[in-house]
Amino acid sequence: MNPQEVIASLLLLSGCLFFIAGTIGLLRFPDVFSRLHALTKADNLGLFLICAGPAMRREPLCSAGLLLIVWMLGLLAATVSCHLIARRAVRSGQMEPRASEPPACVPRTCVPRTCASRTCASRT
Amino acid sequence: MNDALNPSALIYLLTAAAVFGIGLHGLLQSRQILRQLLTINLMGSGIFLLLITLGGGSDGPPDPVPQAMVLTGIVIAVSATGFALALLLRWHELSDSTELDAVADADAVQDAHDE
Amino acid sequence: MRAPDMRVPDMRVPDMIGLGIDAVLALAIVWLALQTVRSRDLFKAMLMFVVFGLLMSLAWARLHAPDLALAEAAIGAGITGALLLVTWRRLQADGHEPADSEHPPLPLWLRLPTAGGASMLVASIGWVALELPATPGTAGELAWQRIDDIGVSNPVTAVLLGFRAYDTLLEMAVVLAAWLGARAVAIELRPGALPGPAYAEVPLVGALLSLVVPISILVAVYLLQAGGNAPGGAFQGGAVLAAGGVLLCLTGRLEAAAQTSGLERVLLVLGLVVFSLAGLLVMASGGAMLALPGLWAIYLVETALLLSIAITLVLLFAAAPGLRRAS
Amino acid sequence: MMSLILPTTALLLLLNLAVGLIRVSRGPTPADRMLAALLFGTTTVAVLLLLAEWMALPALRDVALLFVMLAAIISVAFAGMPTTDEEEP
Repeated sequence: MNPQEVIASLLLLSGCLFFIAGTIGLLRFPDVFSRLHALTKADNLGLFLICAGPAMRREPLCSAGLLLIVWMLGLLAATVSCHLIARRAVRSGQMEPRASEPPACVPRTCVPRTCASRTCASRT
Repeated sequence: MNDALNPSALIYLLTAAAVFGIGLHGLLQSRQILRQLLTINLMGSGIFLLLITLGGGSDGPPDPVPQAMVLTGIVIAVSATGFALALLLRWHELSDSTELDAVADADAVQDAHDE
Repeated sequence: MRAPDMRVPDMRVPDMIGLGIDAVLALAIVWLALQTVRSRDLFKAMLMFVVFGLLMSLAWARLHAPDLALAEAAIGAGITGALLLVTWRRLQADGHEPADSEHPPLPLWLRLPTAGGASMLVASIGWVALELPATPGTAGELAWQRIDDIGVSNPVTAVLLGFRAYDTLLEMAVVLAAWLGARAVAIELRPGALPGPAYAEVPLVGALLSLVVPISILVAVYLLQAGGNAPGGAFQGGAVLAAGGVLLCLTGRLEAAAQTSGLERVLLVLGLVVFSLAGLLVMASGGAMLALPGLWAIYLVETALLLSIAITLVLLFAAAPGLRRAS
Repeated sequence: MMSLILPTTALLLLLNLAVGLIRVSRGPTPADRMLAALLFGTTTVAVLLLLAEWMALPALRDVALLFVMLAAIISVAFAGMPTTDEEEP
């Protein structure tokens, strides 16, 4: 067991931790936008750590380069997907305009409307 | 081959059987064309899984012949799905329906031609 | 390609964890298949099917079939999902909500036996196949023995283009026939962009396209080149290239045209023509038909196949006779 | 040690993914299902990278590359869908 392996293992396990955090956010957060927020950030950090783990102990540089490309493309895909999903959700009226909200508010009151309020109410 | 059956091959064998069964079950009970296409694709995936599991169930190098067959199968499945979806769009244009219901829809197509 | 097992002293525990991975994967796959069939919401069913494709690709990886994982990744994650969602979008654009039918579902006493019987049928076939005595000299073993004759070290490519080239040729013909059929029925569809929002004003989409489309071309060429001695090849490369084209169609950069252009015609038949010509020329010079005479011939045929598969899949996706640049 | 850590992490990620299936199943809006599918894309890529290392199949890294490259396609297809499932804006 050399120090490289220890570092790689730590990176992998902490990456796993971020993925789990993302999933908890996905399950527990109240609406689309906060779920997107939790998921895209935590998962991409997790992906970075999981890419970095094997890259640590890899001799040839090109393999580490491939891992880097995978991570960067993952960032791009997550950014664009998050933007498009949020955009469509806003268009479909899942978020109230925020003009009436006070600027400095606790998150619980200024988060976008959840399904309990307008979105589902008007469907019925 | 039977003595070399490892547990993970058994797992995937059962998965293949279950996926095929679920697909067949869904095909029999759904009337909507889009959903029928999904179930047919599920059945195809079950068959692919079965082929590969049987080819690679023993120890040693994986058998390339089923892999090549499944590779062509995957490409053909997506082409057939694309063709079927084009048919579905046409059917929808003619009959204004996304289901296959023999008598009523034949009338609808007849009406569309008469116009 | 030869499955190298981990030969480490603590082999038992990783193997058991591997078994756990297989079990979780298998359960998730079966659950997704069930959800695809059972969910009332059709959009949910389609999404479940897309996720099913993702997990199938992991299953191929676990079964030591990276060639299949590549194809499933390009087709399952890219093309099939987009195809399904876009068809749904077209149906909705025609003012039809493709909801589930009003017909009552079949009664339970009819459904359970069909499902159970179907599973038992397949399971028994599998068991019988497993109980068969291993006969020496299966096609796969012969392929492994004679792989040096072909000149490529990836056995799947060797089978596709060396030992079973007829299959590959006919497969190309089937894909072309699927497009011809789609063209015949879709000929009266309106040409033009897909129904839906214009992406011109979305800032990130341009950046996405300017990176992903060139990379998809690069990766397609890489997979073609790697196909000789590592997983990859014409099918996987063609699927990746097609996925890039599908992305261009989805974002409105390419739209359906009413006519097939000359270039498209050439590309569509290129695979069939080059493959058949190569096979016939070999026969004329005394060899067996379709026995390609070397590595260069395999790469030539594969390049033609890649281009044909890519253009055919994109045209199938667009359900159109041809494509043109958006004005 | 790595031969133990790699499959363990892969197993944890797969379990994580299985838990995430609940969100695809629950919804409630199509956007929720879609973003859960997004999670699966990223997690699958991570699992593939781990499997590539553990099973010594470097080709699986190419599969991971394909996944991240094409992950956006399904989102783009989804974003173009009309929003009649929910309410009018």
